[in-house]
Amino acid sequence: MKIKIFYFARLKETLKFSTEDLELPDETLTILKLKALLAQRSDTWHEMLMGKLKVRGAINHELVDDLATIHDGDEVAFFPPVTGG
Amino acid sequence: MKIKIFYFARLKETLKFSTEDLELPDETLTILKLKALLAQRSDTWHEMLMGKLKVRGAINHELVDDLATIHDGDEVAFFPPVTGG
Amino acid sequence: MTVRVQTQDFDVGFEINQLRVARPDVGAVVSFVGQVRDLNDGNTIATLTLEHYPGMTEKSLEAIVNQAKSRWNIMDATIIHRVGTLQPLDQIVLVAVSSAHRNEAFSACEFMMDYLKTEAPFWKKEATAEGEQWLEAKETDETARKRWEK
Amino acid sequence: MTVRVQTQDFDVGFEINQLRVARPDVGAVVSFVGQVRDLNDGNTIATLTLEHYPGMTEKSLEAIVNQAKSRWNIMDATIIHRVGTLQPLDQIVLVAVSSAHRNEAFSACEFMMDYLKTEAPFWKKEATAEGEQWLEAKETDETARKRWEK
Repeated sequence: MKIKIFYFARLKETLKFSTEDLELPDETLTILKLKALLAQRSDTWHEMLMGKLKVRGAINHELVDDLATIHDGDEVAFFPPVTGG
Repeated sequence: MKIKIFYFARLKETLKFSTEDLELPDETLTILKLKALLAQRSDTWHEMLMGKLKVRGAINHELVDDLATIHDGDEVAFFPPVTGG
Repeated sequence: MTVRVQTQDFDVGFEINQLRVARPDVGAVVSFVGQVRDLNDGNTIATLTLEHYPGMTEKSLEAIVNQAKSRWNIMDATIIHRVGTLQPLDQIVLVAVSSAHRNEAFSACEFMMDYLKTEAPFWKKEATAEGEQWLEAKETDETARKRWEK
Repeated sequence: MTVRVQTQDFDVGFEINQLRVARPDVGAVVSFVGQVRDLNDGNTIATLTLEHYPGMTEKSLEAIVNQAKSRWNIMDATIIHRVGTLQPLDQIVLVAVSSAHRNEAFSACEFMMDYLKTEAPFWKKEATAEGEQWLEAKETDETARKRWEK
């Protein structure tokens, strides 16, 4: 399956990635599993996605929790807790 | 003692008085006593000041209750509950 | 503090800006604008005439602002209330409050409206096709004010 | 409903008027304007840069308006949020709500601000003399939002 991932704010800046297209094996993928997969890339990735920082995830523009399932073609995003207003 | 009285809204309209200067004997005068005094003028006055209508009183621009004491030179006002905003 | 009772209209944008321009410590301005509706309790309104008690009105509005200042950490406030004869779609009242943070501005603005509705000496008379009538004070306004006494 | 995310400034007076002009059933417009402060948690702010998630931002703001509409009898609402680099005294956000009666407009406006602060994908980075830093989400904002779940 193919997904698109966006990173925002501190994550984007530290990971030096704003977006990427990813092709993954066709198995059940949750937000948590995707985080764990990406965290294998380096210590920095691990720290940003699985570390002490709170990371929020969205699928197709909806906030979701770690157990939400990702499907083929989904747009996933990772970012810190929001601070607008 | 001399006092000035103002009437507003429905009271002013029905009593056909917006303001008057009154000279009264020098005795302890409360809002309630003044109302009773004015109510003797006619049935209309009685109905407006001592009837079923809620009447609020003010002394020198401060809302007061029926037991508040009026002094020489005071500005007294009678009006219905307020409806601004 | 700005407190005005006037027959002429007011400019909401200007008044809100006055509370924050040149005030970099202000983070929030909450405002309430009241407008004359064309329908009130089922009556079609032609005009609404506002009477007030000159002298006492200004004093009571200032007292309301001062009470809000003593209860919340607000920076400044503006109350403008129109009097005279108004029509549907006319602005009646503006209450605006500035503060560093939003929660204080929201509370203070709502508090000021609730007190204005029950303590400031204004009276409304509406003219409809059936004639003129003075509006009665609403129990709900009294209830709204009382919740601040807790 | 008006929902806009933009770099340019907005005219508060114009936006508030849009919610009531030609709407004689509107009796109240409550609004919140947020401004960039020069001091935040003791830091002197030079600039504040707002990043957002295009697509999701608009969708989440619309969802917030729709939630407010389902909870209160409001007529219309406007949310405008700026992004990009701002300075102290710049306007950041406007939330405005119209309704027949004031209590609903006050509640809906405060509700929308609390949800905007905790659910809309905006992030702030402040630049001070000491350098740049991303702002942390505040626990108090989360608490403010949670009170609406009761």
